[in-house]
Amino acid sequence: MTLEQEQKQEQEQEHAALRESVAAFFSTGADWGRLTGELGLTALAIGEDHGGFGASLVEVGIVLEEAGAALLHSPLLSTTVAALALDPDLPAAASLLPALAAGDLIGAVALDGSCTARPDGDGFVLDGSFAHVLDAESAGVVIVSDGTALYAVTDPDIRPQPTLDQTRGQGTLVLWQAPGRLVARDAARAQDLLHAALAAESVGVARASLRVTVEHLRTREQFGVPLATFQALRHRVADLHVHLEQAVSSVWYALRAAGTSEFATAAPLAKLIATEAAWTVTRASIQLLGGIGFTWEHDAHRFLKRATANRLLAGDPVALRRLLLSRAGL
Amino acid sequence: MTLEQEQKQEQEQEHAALRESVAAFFSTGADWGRLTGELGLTALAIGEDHGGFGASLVEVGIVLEEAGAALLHSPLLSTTVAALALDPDLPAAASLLPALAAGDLIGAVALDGSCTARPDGDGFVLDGSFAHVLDAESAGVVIVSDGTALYAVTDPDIRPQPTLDQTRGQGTLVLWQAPGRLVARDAARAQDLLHAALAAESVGVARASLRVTVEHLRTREQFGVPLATFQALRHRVADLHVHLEQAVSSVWYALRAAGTSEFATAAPLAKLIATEAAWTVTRASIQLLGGIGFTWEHDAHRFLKRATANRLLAGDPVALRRLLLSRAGL
Amino acid sequence: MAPEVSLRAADVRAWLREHLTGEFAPLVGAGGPGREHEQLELRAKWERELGAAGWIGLGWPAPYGRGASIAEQVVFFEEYARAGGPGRLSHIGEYLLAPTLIAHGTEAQRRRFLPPIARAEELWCQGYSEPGAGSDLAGVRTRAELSGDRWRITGQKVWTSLAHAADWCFVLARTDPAATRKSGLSYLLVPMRQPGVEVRPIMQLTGTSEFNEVFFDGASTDADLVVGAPGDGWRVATRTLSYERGVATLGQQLGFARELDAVVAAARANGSFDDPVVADRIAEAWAGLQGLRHHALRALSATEPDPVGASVAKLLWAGWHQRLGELAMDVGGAASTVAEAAPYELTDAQRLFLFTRADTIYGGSDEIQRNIVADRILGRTPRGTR
Amino acid sequence: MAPEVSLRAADVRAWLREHLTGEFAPLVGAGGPGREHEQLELRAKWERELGAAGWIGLGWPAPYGRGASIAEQVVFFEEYARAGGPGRLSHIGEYLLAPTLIAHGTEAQRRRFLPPIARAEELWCQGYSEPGAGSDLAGVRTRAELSGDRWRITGQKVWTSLAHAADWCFVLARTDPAATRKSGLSYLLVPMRQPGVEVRPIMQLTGTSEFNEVFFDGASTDADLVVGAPGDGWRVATRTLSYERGVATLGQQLGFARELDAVVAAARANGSFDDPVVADRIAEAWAGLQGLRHHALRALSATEPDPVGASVAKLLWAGWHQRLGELAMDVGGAASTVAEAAPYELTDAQRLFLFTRADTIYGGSDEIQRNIVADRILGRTPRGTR
Repeated sequence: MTLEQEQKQEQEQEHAALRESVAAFFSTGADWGRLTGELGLTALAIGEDHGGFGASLVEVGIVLEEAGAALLHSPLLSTTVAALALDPDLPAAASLLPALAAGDLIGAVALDGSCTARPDGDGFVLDGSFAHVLDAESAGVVIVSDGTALYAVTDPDIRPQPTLDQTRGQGTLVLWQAPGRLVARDAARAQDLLHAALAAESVGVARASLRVTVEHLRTREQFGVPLATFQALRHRVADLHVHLEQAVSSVWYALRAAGTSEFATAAPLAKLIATEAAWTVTRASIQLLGGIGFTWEHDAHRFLKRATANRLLAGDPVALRRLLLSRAGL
Repeated sequence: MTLEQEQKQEQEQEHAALRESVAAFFSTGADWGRLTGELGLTALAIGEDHGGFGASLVEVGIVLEEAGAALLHSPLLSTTVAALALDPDLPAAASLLPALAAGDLIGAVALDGSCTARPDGDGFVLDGSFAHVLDAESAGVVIVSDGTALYAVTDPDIRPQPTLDQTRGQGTLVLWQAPGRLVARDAARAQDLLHAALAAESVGVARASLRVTVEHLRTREQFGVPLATFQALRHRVADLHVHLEQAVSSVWYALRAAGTSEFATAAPLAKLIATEAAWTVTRASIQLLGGIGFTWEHDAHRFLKRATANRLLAGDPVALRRLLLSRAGL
Repeated sequence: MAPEVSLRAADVRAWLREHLTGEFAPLVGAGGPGREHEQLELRAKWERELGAAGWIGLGWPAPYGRGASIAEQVVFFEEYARAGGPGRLSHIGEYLLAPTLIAHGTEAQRRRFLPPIARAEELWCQGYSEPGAGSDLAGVRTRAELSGDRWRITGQKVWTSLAHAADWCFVLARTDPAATRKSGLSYLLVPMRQPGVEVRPIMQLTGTSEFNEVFFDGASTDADLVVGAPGDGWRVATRTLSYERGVATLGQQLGFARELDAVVAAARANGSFDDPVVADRIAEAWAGLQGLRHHALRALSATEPDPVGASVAKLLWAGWHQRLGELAMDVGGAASTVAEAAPYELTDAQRLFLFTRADTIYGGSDEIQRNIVADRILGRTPRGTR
Repeated sequence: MAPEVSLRAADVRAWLREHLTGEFAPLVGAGGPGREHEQLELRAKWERELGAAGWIGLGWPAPYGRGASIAEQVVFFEEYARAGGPGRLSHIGEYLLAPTLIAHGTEAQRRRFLPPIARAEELWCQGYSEPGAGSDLAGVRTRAELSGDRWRITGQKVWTSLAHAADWCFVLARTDPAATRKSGLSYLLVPMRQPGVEVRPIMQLTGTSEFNEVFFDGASTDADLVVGAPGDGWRVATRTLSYERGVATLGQQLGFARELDAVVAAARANGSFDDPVVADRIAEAWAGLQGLRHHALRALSATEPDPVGASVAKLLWAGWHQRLGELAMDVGGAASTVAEAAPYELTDAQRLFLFTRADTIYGGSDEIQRNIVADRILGRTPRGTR
């Protein structure tokens, strides 16, 4: 084994350990305080200078994937994306990072809408509105885009919205002469990060949904034999596995492309592929589970609803394909 | 049984007999002379006043469906559509009908292109060009559309084109001060008829392709049992059967809607549904046949190629859906 | 009973216009996917209104029904749907049990049960599916024993719509424990309002409950309330499944058309209709619905029924309807992720999307329908080797 | 042998630019889907040019190959594809037989066969599929008997690409007629140029012949040219199938990219690209191809191979490629129904469309790949009950 291979294997083992410990934590229903304080999940990708661990997007992706698999009801994705979108070289951004890393401040990102930013003294005055701000209800800071740069708005005026996916809240944000501080000069990166995060999470959703489906097929009998022996169902499951594997690969690539120019195509591509996989798997899951998958008690519909939300939010498949076409220069 | 039911049953028996005799004839490889002279296929839908049998489009549909199933290499579809598009109240049209009915004159229709018609004495002078004129090579008369009315052009200047589907020829038609006679005032009807005819034929293609596929699955063994026992293949065949049945129904309806205002939507709808069914069945057929379906000797590819041609000619699925959207007033 | 109204479209329309008012006005457009559980009491009254006017059992032969032709029944259903008539409560008795009794029942059974169905005085539910058996009817484990002149029934059914509203249930139960699978089942008519019958609503993914579990714990019914011979229940029940739908299909399709209209309206309202990719999918849905209609009309006009026609039709409409639900969500885009109101009131699009997940499962899943079709085309295979 | 060229991209590119000229210039872009049969002689010479420079067997361990890392092999394949290098003739020996010999062969076999593969002096073909057995390797009926120190082989193989160009064939044959199915098969190395071997080209739906039937009628080979133990052929052969593709995948994908570019260019040329419905499908194809690339890179970087990775990859690329062929036809629209020239010369789009029908059949059909994946995820089932 070469040195390169050894290092790679070591890293894979570390990732597996991270995945396992995070999944175990999520399964206990640990609250925000423990997720951030004890496990330091929001600190993961924040630099060590700012109270974080300085891990890469790869580790963040593992955590978000497991959060998706657990249908975690917490503002982890939004806070993580908010923190990653900040440019630590800007003082206003740097000042937010320690609280985000510690989990004392919950962040959200507002990209679906528009606003104008007018300089005002040290900061800016923002006017506009945004819809579908994820985890907005609990956010102490919202990172908003005026199409060019990103601004931090603290104590935002949020109107919570009831959602189809009850495992994740949403809100609308109205900015009326709201004070904001410049926290990044590249607004597009926030969307790329959100795409990558939703993609990673969707892989988790797809994987967990497929897992319970497979478990059902292996144990439940019909016509006197396990459902898992019916070739039509076997082939369907094989196709779902292929979808999932493709999604895993596209997310794998996107997470590793962070920081390169390819991220601008790899992230929306991963979002497209992973949310389509989750959508396909979770719909098929309800079919394969039969009646039980239609009940409120079974998790199948919660996976479906999260997959549906992740697919339609932050750019639906048609919009993403259009974006890719333009970014690919076709 | 009511009188209505008895009449219906009697008609169904007549249709079955027509279908059977036509199919038997086609299987003998009978030539044009016998198809028209002996069987009178081109006379079927021409009025009795003009040397025809005065049957309805329903009977024509049965013949065209069997022609599709047999991948008949003859200008039957084109001659039939040309004859049906003519308005027998117009003298120039009436004068063509007896020869078309007798099979002495082969007809074609040119709708994919454009031309202008300028009155000139009793007739018109036409300038323009058309592509993808089916069976053009042998046509003695081509019915062309200027977007408003139809004109008959005799001794047309045809350039034959090599085709992917070798069982049906095509040509381009160039009109340069070509003399034409007015044969119908409603150009749109010609396209509706062509759609209905291609739809009926495509049902035949799909049915015959599915038949050979089913036969293969029932006889060919793999892993020691007939392929027809593998549930994944069984379900695929079931889905193909459902496609086919839907196509049969849409053609059934369109043929009976001829002469009503619904024909303008029913015909393109049937063309859309039936060609999609044929496309789906014939592609699946090659997969289900395995290696043998990839060979030149097997008919599978001829079905696929005819299905492909019928799908792309005279309006592809996207164009048909657009047409339907506008005709449905949506 | 009121004098019968003619089956001409204008007369049917006039009757509906006259009656679907006043206290029944709130029923216009009620019921439908994901709303089977709403306004039950008023809808039951509405059924009795329909029954009194002779609209139930139109196609049954005399003396129980009017022996209306298919074309006449189509007129009624199309007008009913056009008038926004509410989802029907009596359809399980009218379209599933009644044809079964007409084909397999005794004269006494017909006399006893058909008139109250026609008057909507007795509502029915279907007791086929069981937990652990799903679409595999032959896997039924509910048992019935003849004890004196009564059957005693013990077991559990699921997926039973309208069980809480029903007076009677036709139950598939194992009456010969020694016989295996298909043989040894009997088709019993069991009163719902008795001790030993418990109905528990199943909370569904929509957050509402159309379907129920039904528990039989020593419930009983008369010895002669078995349809067909004891042990012949599997054959009787599978025939019942093939009665499902039929002419009512056309009425169902007008409901589909209203749903599609709503999707088109939403696409126009939010501008997505101007996106050719969305317009293409809307056109596809529109074309698919026309196709369903043409298919139903052809099936109804056939002189000899297609033995797998019911399965083909089910696969077609269930798939179409499910895709419509998905399209409704996509047309809404990100807005489709927001519910109508807290705590969990869904929008029409969301309800359509979620509820149509069941279309390909209940009433014989897509997989079961494909098995049936394939058996016909490719020959049967032993169940065990699937 | 010429001194080895470094595996840095610039050096590989320079070598290719220098050598893919002159007599080899006509090979730029040759081969590919539906063109496997073209310019065989010149392509064989080109393979020897590659072999002489050490480009064949890059990843084999020393002393047979250069032991290049995956990243280095990727460099070579990407540059090769970018330079428009022609479809390879030696890949069956290099990517299927060689890894098999390295894993299961004897040292003598490796010494005998690997060097001529690396120099492209001996080309190989694969003798697995049979008429009536298709993707079911265990159904092989070709028989081999040991007679003295020679195996005598009798039977028929189909779907054999490049058989007419090959010097050797690895043949799966039944050596124990008493044993059933998977046991009793052996993996034999058989010379093609001998009496008793007949190659008949199969005319395909494209009107051309890439694939062949191969008839063995008493052909023979040395007793020691069996890979693995006699009777162990099924295991050796199924392992070989999993070697298929691998790093060469990335080169294949650059070929796909060229095909997609041609589709985009055609859509621009005829204006269909301006139709958002077409643009959406083109974007989907583009996204799918990126997805394939990311998948291949992830698979190559894995330290532990995914046991069903080859099946997953096959399903992904075959489906994508087939859809590309369909898209190419749709982009052309009605014009796609017209051939390039009489009597039956097809356009690139038509050839792509027709030839990619085989992608989901050969090298283990989609159905077989799904069986393999499902076995892993859901547990194996006895073959007979499928």
